[in-house]
Amino acid sequence: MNVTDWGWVVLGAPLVGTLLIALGWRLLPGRSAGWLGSASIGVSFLASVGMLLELVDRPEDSRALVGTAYTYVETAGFEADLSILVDPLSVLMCLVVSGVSFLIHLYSISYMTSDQGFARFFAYLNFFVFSMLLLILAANFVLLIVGWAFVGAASYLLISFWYRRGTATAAGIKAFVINVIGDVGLVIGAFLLFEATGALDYASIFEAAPEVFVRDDGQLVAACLMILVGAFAKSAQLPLHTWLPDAMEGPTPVSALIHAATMVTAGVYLIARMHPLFELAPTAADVSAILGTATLIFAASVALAATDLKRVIAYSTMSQIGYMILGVSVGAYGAGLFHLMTHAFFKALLFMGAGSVIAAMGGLQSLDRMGGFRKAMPFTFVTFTIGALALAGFPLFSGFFSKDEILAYTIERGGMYAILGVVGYIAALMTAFYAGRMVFRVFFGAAVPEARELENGHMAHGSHANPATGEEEDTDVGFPGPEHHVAEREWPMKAAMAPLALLAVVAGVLGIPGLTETLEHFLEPTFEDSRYAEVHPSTTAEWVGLAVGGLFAILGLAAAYIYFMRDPARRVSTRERFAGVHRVLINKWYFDEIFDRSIVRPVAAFGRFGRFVVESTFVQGVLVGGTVGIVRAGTSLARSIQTGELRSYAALLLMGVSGLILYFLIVSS
Amino acid sequence: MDTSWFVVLSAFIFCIGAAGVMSRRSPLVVLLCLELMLNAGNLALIAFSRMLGNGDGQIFALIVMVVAACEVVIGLGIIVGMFRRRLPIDVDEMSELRG
Amino acid sequence: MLFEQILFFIAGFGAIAGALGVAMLRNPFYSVLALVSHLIALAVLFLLLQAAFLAAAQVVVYAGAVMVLYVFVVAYVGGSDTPLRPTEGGLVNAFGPLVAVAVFVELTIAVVGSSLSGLGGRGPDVDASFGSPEAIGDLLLTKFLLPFEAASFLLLLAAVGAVVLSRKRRGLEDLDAPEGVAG
Amino acid sequence: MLPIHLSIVVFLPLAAALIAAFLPARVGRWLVVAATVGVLGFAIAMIADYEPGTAGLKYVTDDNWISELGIRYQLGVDGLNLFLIALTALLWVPATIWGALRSGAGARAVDDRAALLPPDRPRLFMFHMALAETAVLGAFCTQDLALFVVFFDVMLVPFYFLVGGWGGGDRVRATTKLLIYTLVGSLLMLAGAIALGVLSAGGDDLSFSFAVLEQRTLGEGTQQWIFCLFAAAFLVKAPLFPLHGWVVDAYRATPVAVLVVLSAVVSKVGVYGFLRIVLPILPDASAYFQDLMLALAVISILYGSVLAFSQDEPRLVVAYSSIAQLGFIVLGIFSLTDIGAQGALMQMVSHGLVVAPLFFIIAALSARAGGAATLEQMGGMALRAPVLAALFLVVTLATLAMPGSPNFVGEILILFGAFEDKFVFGAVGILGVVLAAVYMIRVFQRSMHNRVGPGVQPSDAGGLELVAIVPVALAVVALGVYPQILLERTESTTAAKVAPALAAAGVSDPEISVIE
Repeated sequence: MNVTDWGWVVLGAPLVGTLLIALGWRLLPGRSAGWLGSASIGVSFLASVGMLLELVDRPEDSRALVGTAYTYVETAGFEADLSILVDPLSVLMCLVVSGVSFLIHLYSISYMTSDQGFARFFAYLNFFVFSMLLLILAANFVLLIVGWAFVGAASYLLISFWYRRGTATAAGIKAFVINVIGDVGLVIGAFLLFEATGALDYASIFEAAPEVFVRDDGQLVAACLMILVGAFAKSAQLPLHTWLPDAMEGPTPVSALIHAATMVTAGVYLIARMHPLFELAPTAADVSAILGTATLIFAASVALAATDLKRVIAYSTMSQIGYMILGVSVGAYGAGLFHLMTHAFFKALLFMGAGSVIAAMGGLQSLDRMGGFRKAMPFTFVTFTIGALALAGFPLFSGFFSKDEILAYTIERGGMYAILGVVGYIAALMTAFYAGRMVFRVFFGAAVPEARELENGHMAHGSHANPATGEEEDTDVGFPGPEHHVAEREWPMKAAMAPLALLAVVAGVLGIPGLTETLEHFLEPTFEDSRYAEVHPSTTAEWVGLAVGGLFAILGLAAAYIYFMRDPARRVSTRERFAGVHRVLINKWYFDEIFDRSIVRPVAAFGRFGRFVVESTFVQGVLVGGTVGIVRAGTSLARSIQTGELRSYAALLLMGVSGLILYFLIVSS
Repeated sequence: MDTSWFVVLSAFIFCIGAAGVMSRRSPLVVLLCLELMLNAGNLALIAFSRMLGNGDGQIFALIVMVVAACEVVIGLGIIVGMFRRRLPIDVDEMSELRG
Repeated sequence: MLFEQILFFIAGFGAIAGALGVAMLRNPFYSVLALVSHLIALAVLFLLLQAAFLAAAQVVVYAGAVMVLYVFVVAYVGGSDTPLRPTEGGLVNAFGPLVAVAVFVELTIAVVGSSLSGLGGRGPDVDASFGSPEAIGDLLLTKFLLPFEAASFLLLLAAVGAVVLSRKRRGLEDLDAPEGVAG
Repeated sequence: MLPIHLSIVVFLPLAAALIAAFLPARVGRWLVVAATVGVLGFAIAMIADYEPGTAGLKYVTDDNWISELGIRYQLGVDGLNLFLIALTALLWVPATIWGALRSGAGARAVDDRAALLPPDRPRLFMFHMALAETAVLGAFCTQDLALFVVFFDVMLVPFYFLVGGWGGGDRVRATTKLLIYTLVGSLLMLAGAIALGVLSAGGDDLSFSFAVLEQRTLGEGTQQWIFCLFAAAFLVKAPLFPLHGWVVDAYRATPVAVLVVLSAVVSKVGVYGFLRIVLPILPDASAYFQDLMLALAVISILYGSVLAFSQDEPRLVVAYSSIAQLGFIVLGIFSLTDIGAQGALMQMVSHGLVVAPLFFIIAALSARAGGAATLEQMGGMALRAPVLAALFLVVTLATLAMPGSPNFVGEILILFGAFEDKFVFGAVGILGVVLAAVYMIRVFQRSMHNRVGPGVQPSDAGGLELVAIVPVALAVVALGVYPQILLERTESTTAAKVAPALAAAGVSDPEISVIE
């Protein structure tokens, strides 16, 4: 089979899965919807592998292939085919997305077992994977935007999956709207490129860009900034990040899949895909790098204070994506995508572990209530710890190689970038600290009642209440409530977590500086035209960077150990000493409040103004009232003539006759 | 006699009829006045017919007579109906169609 | 010639007098009689205009048959005296006759001031058969067949209409009730 | 080319309704439905028969009608009206079926208990529906301005009776406003049409044929005031801010079956008039008023969106969203570019396709919420009505122009057209896309998700609802997957219609350097 044929299989399998589950949900007994969904993603993964094998068979200079199904739109100069682009970058993304998705599907079969919306969940999940793969494989902007928006819609559906829960639906709307803002950014960006180059497919645009744009061309910078709006909305970077923490209202597998491993990295993919443009518009790339850095330090700081376990991981995701954005913005494409991959492994793993813990807690997510799960859930403990170490960048774990390579590369660029790199190291210290905080607070310390119950083999607890608001809820739609006995007891769950744990440990071998660097070589065909291809830190510099990063990781973990294990009292005193800082962090730097005051409320006020002032006084009063009034005045004049008196009708008639004759007399004389 | 004499006479009768329609309250008399107006028209038609030496105008007049007869029949029928229903026989009282 | 003029003036005055009588007599019964005399005077004028058939029809059908209908209705309804000038209806009372006069003046000006040469003469000489029953009959059954049929249909409709209007209705006894009156 | 006689297509529903008037109501109503299905068959045949990429009229009927005034009975199909005819044909089928079974007094927003009863005076109802279809088809098919005016005004008659006779709520107020607004608009257009025919003739023979009028030229000042007359009529029909005063009451009172075609099809007649009449015949005035029209369009987009955002009744949300959507269409038309006009045409069809099922679904929701009209009284229906929820979701996403839907193709073409020359208008208009996401998702979420409303008795979509909604929803999906089916057929015609105005605007077609 051809490379692009495999590509269509990659894309088609999840779509078929979606349709089968969506249309046949009544006929699918028990958990078969889950197995069907998993199988379709499995097929997609195998096809990705097939694609990879076919691709590496080809010579290096012909590893970008376009396959076209049919013409989607072609009118008045606007041309877009339904076509996919297969090159090392998209193959890597397909492998990561379909592979991780397959494991998460497997995990969900256990996790969602007792949920009423089991089949619905897998239909959404398959649709999501289809959309994500469409986004990755798209060969032109139109298809990219389609995939981009489908991903947003799927994310909306999955976030508000437990749709009787007010907080979940509110979070869904927030995510959807911010995603639409991103779509709009992409549309404008695509137009700006279309106007200059007359094309919408990547190949033509990249080919034409150096000819029609000068370096840092105003229009190109604008286009790139608009693309960044799309990328940042999807990747939850400042200032479009507020939806991600709220999105944790969704079921935990959703958080693992969408908000850790796949969707949120789409922005990174997009910037990498658009690298010829960003390299032509270094201003936009710098904006991106700075905002990425700002996000990574901001999110890390919030993660220090947040008490909701899933939100800590969510902020950590934002922070890690900040690293990736920084990487691909400064030209460290290989490193950025390497980190994307390793992050997908360990972050999905962390979410799965968190899901296990939360299920054990009966839906409660607060770190303050947790503790001592080490004995109750040994498997989760081990895998979660591996994930946390990888996140912290502990030496020889996967995150160690990928993150520190980005930072080494950034510092190598020098100047302003060196400052960004330093900020990145500071955030790495924070990362290690909050990673340690999670592990120590959840698994160590005194065992909470839930943990003790679990040790005794008892698995049902909790109440039907929304953990966020404490509101009582109906269970029609099925929350992970008391009947949700999943705590790492079923094999699909373990089967999903074990490979990820393994990968979180060993994935680093794909990019050991000076030794393997497999991934970077694989991606070379995509990025060989990069003007930063020559900028590469020496192996020694990279190892120095790694050493610094490893040191920071160990320092951070040690600090966490001191704070949470050795001397818990210091925690309280520190918090009190920096009460102001703590409040800012707990309130997420007040971004939600700022947006609420500056955008949401003015729009709502404008709506009320429109409805109660413009509509009632101007439109209904002046325009409608005026028109109706004129017509009514006219009719009442006509009515006043209609006296109903025969004789006056006759008189009027005769007057008319008289007038007519008079007219003719005057005319004829 | 010149045709104009007949035409002027016809106009005069027509105007008497019109004045009657406008000033009388009894529907019977209003109908009679309408007859006057129709006949004035007839006179003019026949005068012009003679003036042109063409019989068509006389046919017109004949048709007008038919119409007049019909009008009389219906008008009188209505008056009889009103009388039967004890409605006042007065056109000023019949203003149901007021807008 | 002179005879013709004398006859015109006599008949003309008769017609005007009859018309005024119709419009101005208080008793409807007298009005009907005035109309009869008016119609007969008109018939004479028709004769002057060589419309023999129409003159005959006018006398026989109109002044005879139709007027009998009027007389019956007046007798039936009870032709009580009505005031000549209505007591109410302000503007119409004031303007009605005025407008009528105005129309007459206008028409007269139109006729007298007209430059149409035909009005000044009495028209071409026509043979004796002009306006005779044969001529009318010929026209009716050839050139004006369709209007003729239409007129007959109209008469039929009027006859049916008159029957419908004046027949006794069911529920007539309810008419004493107030809503019956209103309806 | 198939031997299709357009007069048959146009008058088929009316003929069926006249025959049905003499049949028992039960038989007659299905005869009318059959006629609408027949029209749909013709429409599909015409699409299949249409050679992509060609321009010019097909299936032309051209006879003298009033020769003294140069008025001809002239019908024809080209790329511009082909899909609008198909849209009309497609939507009238579910509307008549729904109307045949459910309309009547029952379609009232307030007392929906009676919604399951057949309409009172069914024959009359079906007659008006059929007359309305004939009038709309006629307005789309006609190639003569005078005939267009006739059909445009005839359209008003059945809707007046349908809203007044079978409407709910404050239907007197609604019909009064509807009548006065559209009648005033029609009268202005009549004046404009007469002026156009007479003034453009000069010394030549009077003619109202579009083809002839396009050839004749008018002075710029004359064009401008005639433009205003036509624009007033079309903007009222559409409706656009600030001429939308009749919309709120009308949308509230109209029976669902009627509302579907009123909103989905009839509103398109107005904007179709811009493309068919105003742009080609009054090019200079179109260029002159371009900025004004664009401003109105953008204001409509923003104003409609913001108001849709603050409404409690789903019907009104859709009403205001229609104003915004039609703003987009006008934006596309008056961008005076090929691409914008193509987008506008695409958007006309796709807006019609999504708004119809939307109203059916809202009626279904309202019926399940015990006849409630406001969002507060709904909620949480998705669990017991998964099919309905899924259909609603598809339609909602299409309405907010989710990429992959036909609406997205329409909007992106419109926006590209607007950006090309009038970037500011396009950039402001695009905010409407974001707001659309907010208000549509809000309606979906409030009705289907969240807590179960107090009076809600959820049940899944029934047979009639599926019959009415599913085919149209499938058409939406099909057009989203393969929009080219429309675009390739309309392209040459729209280009020809826009060309005069484009030339008048003095913008040479922006040279797009195509890189091979």
